[in-house]
Amino acid sequence: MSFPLLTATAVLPALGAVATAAVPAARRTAAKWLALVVSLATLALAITVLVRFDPDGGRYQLTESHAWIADFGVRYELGVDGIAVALIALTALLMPFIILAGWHDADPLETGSRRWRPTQGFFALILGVEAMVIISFEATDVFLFYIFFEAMLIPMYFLIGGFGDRAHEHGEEAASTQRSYAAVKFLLYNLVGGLIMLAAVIGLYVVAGNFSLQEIAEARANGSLHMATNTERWLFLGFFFAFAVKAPLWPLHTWLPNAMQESTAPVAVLITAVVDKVGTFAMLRFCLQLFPEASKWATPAILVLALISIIYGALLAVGQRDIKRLVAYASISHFGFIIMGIFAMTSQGQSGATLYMVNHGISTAALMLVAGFLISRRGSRLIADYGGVQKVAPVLAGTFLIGGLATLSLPGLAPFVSEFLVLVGTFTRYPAVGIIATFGIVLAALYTLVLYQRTMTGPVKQEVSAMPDLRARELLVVAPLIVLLIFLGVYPKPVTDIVNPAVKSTLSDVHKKDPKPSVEAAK
Amino acid sequence: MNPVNYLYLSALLFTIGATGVLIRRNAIVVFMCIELMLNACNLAFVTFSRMHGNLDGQIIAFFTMVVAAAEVVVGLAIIVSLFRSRHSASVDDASLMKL
Amino acid sequence: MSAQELAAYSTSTGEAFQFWVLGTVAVIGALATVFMKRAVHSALSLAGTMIILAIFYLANGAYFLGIVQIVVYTGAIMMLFLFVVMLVGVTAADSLKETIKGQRWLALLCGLGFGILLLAGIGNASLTEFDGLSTANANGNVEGLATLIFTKYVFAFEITGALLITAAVGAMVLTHRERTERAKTQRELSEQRVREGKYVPPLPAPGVYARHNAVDIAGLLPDGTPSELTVSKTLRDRGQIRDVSAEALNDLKALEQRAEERLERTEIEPATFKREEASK
Amino acid sequence: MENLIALLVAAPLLGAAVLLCGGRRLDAVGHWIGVLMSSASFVFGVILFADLLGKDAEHRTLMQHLFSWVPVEGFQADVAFRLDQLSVTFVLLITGVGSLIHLYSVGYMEHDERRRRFFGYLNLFLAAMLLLVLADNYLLLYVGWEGVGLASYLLIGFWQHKPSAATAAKKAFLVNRVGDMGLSIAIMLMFTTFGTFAFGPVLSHTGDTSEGKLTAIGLMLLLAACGKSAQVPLQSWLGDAMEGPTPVSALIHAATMVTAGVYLIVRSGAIFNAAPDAQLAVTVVGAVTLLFGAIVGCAKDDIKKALAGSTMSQIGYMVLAAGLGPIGYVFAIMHLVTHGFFKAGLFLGAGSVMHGMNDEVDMRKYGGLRKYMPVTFITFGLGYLAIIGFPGLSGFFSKDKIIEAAFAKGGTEGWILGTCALLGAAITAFYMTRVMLMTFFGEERWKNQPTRSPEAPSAEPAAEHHGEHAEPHPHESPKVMTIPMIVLAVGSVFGGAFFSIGDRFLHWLEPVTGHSEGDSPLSAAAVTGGTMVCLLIGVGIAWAMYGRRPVPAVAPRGSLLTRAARRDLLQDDFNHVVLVRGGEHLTRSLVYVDHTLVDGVVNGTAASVGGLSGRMRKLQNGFARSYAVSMFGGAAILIAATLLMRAV
Repeated sequence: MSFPLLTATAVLPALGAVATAAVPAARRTAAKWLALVVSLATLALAITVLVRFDPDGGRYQLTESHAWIADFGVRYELGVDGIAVALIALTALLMPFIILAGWHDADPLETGSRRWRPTQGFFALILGVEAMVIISFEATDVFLFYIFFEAMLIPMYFLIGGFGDRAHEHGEEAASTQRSYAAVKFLLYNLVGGLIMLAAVIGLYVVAGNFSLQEIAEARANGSLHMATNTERWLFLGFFFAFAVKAPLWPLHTWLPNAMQESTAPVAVLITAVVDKVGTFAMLRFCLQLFPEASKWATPAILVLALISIIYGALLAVGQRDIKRLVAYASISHFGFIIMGIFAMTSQGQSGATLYMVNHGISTAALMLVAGFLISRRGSRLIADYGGVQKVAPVLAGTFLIGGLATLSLPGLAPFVSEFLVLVGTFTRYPAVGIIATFGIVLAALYTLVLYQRTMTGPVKQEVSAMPDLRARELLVVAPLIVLLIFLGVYPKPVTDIVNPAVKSTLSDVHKKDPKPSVEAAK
Repeated sequence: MNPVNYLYLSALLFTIGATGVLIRRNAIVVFMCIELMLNACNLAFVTFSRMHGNLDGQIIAFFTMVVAAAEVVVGLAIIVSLFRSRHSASVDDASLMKL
Repeated sequence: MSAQELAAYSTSTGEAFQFWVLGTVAVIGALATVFMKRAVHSALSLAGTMIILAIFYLANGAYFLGIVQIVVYTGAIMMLFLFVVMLVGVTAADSLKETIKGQRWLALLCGLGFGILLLAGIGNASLTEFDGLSTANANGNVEGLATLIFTKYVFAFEITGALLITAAVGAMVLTHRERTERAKTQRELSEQRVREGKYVPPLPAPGVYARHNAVDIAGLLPDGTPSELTVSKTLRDRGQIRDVSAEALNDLKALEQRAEERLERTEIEPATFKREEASK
Repeated sequence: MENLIALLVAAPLLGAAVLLCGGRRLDAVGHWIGVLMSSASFVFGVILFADLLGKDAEHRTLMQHLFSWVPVEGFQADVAFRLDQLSVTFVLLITGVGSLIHLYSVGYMEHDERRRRFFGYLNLFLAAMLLLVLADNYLLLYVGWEGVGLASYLLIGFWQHKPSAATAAKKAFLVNRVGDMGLSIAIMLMFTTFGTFAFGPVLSHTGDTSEGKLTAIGLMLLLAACGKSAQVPLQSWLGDAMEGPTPVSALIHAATMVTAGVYLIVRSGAIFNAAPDAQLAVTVVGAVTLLFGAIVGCAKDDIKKALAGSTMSQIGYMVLAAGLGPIGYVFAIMHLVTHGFFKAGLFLGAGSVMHGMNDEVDMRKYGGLRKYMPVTFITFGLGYLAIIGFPGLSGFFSKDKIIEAAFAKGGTEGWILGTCALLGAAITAFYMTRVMLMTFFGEERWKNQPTRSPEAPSAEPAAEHHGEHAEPHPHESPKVMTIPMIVLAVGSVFGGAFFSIGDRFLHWLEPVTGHSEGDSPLSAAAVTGGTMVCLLIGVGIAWAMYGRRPVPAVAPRGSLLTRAARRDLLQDDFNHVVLVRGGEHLTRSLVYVDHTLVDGVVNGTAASVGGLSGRMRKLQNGFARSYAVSMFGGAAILIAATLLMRAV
């Protein structure tokens, strides 16, 4: 019995959360530092996972398995494949930046509020989310996964509802009401999805007799477990619905703009860059492995929805007047790409989708955090309130531009590689879909550049004339992300090497082969 | 005569007790009705033990009595303190279930 | 043959007779418990029902339980009930008038349906054959129970013990009133009275008539109206003050009239008129 | 020797990184770093060129494989470079002219406090362009392709505080994005067809697949080329791109950006050769643009916009030539190179004129400047002669060849295309003469009137010297600006002759592009004669209109065509009405839909549930006994249920 690395990776932030919450009210800064240190330690653990993981080894590695609820065959089963490793790394990587960026977001407005301890709570909740996300990436037992997939909502609910932007154009009153509205909306959407999934989980247990992903996948593969076509389809839909809500797929997306708009920038990043990834990840791991036939059956419909998300999200992003809402709709468009890549069922598409999850996490983090810094300076989220920032705060504008360019997936930055892979992967099997999706590229350029032009260029608005440039802490947050974006854009091989084998085995689960080119020119 | 009649009797008593709980407002009387229901159950237990020819039924009845005793003690104490605080023993007055 | 075998299998006609008679009484007692206006009466009729149940226990071969039923229930618990009733007010007869709309009918309906269903359930459960307690009670009912209690049910038994203790403590905690400050002495009280300047003398005594122990009869003020002050606070709280001002006046009238008659002044009407007036 | 190739790109890239991240402490020397880096890469280019010259014709290809970029199952994209005759030609043009423009900018941007960043962007531009021409596969080319777009975005919008500049930059990027879409689709098609998108395999296997697929790929590539090289219908960004500082215009128009499309088509020659329909499309686009640009150029009073129009039409020539297939490839590139020289010279000249005239761009406010800025006049004049194809100058050779090739296409196509080309030559002569006359000859219209185009940026150098409303007194520009102009002038005089005498250029490029003499219905002499006639007609008309009569300081209303041409033949208005307005309406309505429909459904359900529970709340009256009743009833129902179950 070797050291339970995966458990440690998930438990450490959980303990950190408890410890942070326990820090006495007066010692705010201590809590912050504690949270930061814990997140860094988690990052270290995640990196060890990355190192210990052998891409050419077995499918699930570093596995742990203990009986948990024997009567229902529920086991505490952990294991990671390449996809999970990449996403765990991403999560652990983003956390320190999120914490650093939110350094002052939870300082109480009136100093000396002894009883309530917002700061401690804020950071504790963030760490809690991290723990749950990580374990749901690791879980190979459907029930275990479900528990944390749902439990994640609790801390997120409080993060969205409890902590908003310091300054709000409609005053604190309206802010709090809108916050709670957004939080409740988030909760309800995801709960509904979760409940439907719960039904499907139970159904799966009835059909399969246990919850172990590997066993069921095995049984499906060697035909010892046969599902009636309709059963499989219903179960698939149950699972997919939950994931489609989490990774907002049109038309289940409307919770995301509210949530991201009302929550502070770091929390928004947490939502879109980390938590939502669980949804797309779960599609790849559970939907495809457990219900290959149903997945293939549903592919056309899902592709259409994804396509709608891409175009629709981009168009709405163009129409937004609120910076954060704009980024939210952009994310919806990107999630459309990810889902499209997953269900294109080609190795390029799925590798691209996985890569896309990682890259989108980083790029959105960069863009959104800079946007957060901008908003915190002016105290407004409305694009119209800005203008000419580029002249007074060039570094801020520069980083913002780079984040935006990453969002429109400019070659040389990380998202380009993934987006192009997704497009190619889709095109090889569904040319029409691929071509329509490419329009998303143009629209992405449109909303990004419009945002940049309206906020950063033009004559300097009087309100922003005194705006300070990025501070050291903020630069510390943004610079590494940008470096990472450029590095992964130029040399994504490390990630693809880890991901490819996992994707290969996933594809073999669904019995799909890449379409062969008509001319063998490669050799 | 068939001992089943005892069961019929207990059922009857139980029903009466329940109805009493529902229609009386005085907490003490409500309590008495509950006691009545418990006793009805005890009768049923005892009859069953006679039918099945083992004593477990009687044991259960015994435990019921003990628990009932405890319950009465606490319940009456509650009633008394209630009466002290709000000079009445009416169940409805005491009801704060609706905020 | 001894009562034991008798209780075991056949049920003798004697038992049948006993059942039908006492059963009826028990049901009547139960009904009385529910429908008596005064809590005391409910308590008493409940006690009766319980005693009858005790007899039935004995008839069913549960000798130990029968005795326990009498001792513990009828003896202890019902007495406790009576204590509380006294504490809360013997004569506080609460009206049976229903306050919640439709509650009573709903209750009766439910009760009826429930009872019918229960009886039906027992009815269609085939419980005709039964093997008596002869074997179980072979070497004594009490011993049989004891063996079970201290072997099979020992754990539950222990727990019930703990439960009883908890209950006792709980009761104490609930009823115990913590005295925050030292009780005032007579002297302090009188001083306080003087300082406040009201009721400097002791409170007026109740209007005591040599009719019965009459602390609950308010004394009359000069105008003949009763004075609350003269009755003790507890009675006032319970609303058990007996207002006798009217009869007092009537008696006065009666006295006067007799005096008049003796003095051969015969104008009946006014007297009667007065009387009626007074009786109003 | 191969390893130098990476350095070609690395040098300017490094320069850009240093300059952009370096911060204020580099402000003092920043521009020199920029110049150093670009000229360094020019030196590398020359070395490699020499190396290639050393080899014999068919071995003149250097490959460098750096690392595997995106390795995914069945999808191999490497960072690999290919240096052959074609790319080295571009390298020399880009780095050479680029370096000159760098040098020129040192003077031109002297008074701009953001000069360091300007040079960073310039270096970035060079790096991207070099990556584009050196890439060994289409995906890497795509990186350079979009990199150029980014750099142009940054440079056109360099004076971001001007809303017009910011808008122009955005427009340029977006229109280019449309082109990029074409390129990416083309790459996808290649991947599905050939399983790869490296030049070698793709171009060598064009025979193995159906013509339909190749046509599709070709058309997509053409779309891409239209975007970058400002060909109809994606040309609209070019005019607005003049919002950038003049050196940027020179860089974009002469050496780098717009030539990328021509490069792409020539590089993908094998595909087009196998897809005649696509080729036809290319030639049509080229011919249309050629005339379009020329007509626009005639109407503009803004000197830079006039030159922009001419660029459009010259690129049209190249695209036309490239569309002719092996007959034209070489001449397309040749014209590209010579055009690089004289167009850069013209733009730098225009910049120098503006420099001397308080950034006045309206030619109607110029006139008679030849006395005041002789060097500019001479260099500009030489460039002028070159572009109109004055015999013996570089333009003469290259353009003449293209016209010949157009006729050589044969058939009616040949005649039509040839005639267009000839017509284009005439118009070119007309508008260039017009520019020349309005600027350097005639009476001095700028006298005794304060000239200062209102939206001219305060950052422009001259502004510091002269107050807001000063009468301009034209003056020659500093050495650092004139020297590049002189060099370019020399190039534009002798370049063509150097290339054409003995068909040097032809033999140089033939191994890559291939070459075939078409069967021209006219003799070379005849074509040349025709060209000369057109030239004379054009010049003559221009002289008649602007040389003899004085030029009105305020533009006359002009004919319908003139007014249309002033507005870029209404192409922008079309875009505005159809795309911009339509897009706005679409987005606004979608926002509404999202809020009312998609969200409304959800909220509606929520509301109904709320109402229902409101009703239910009435049941909770808080009386223990009524709760008891419901419990009791529930119990009764349960018993009934069990009984029923047992009964059933």
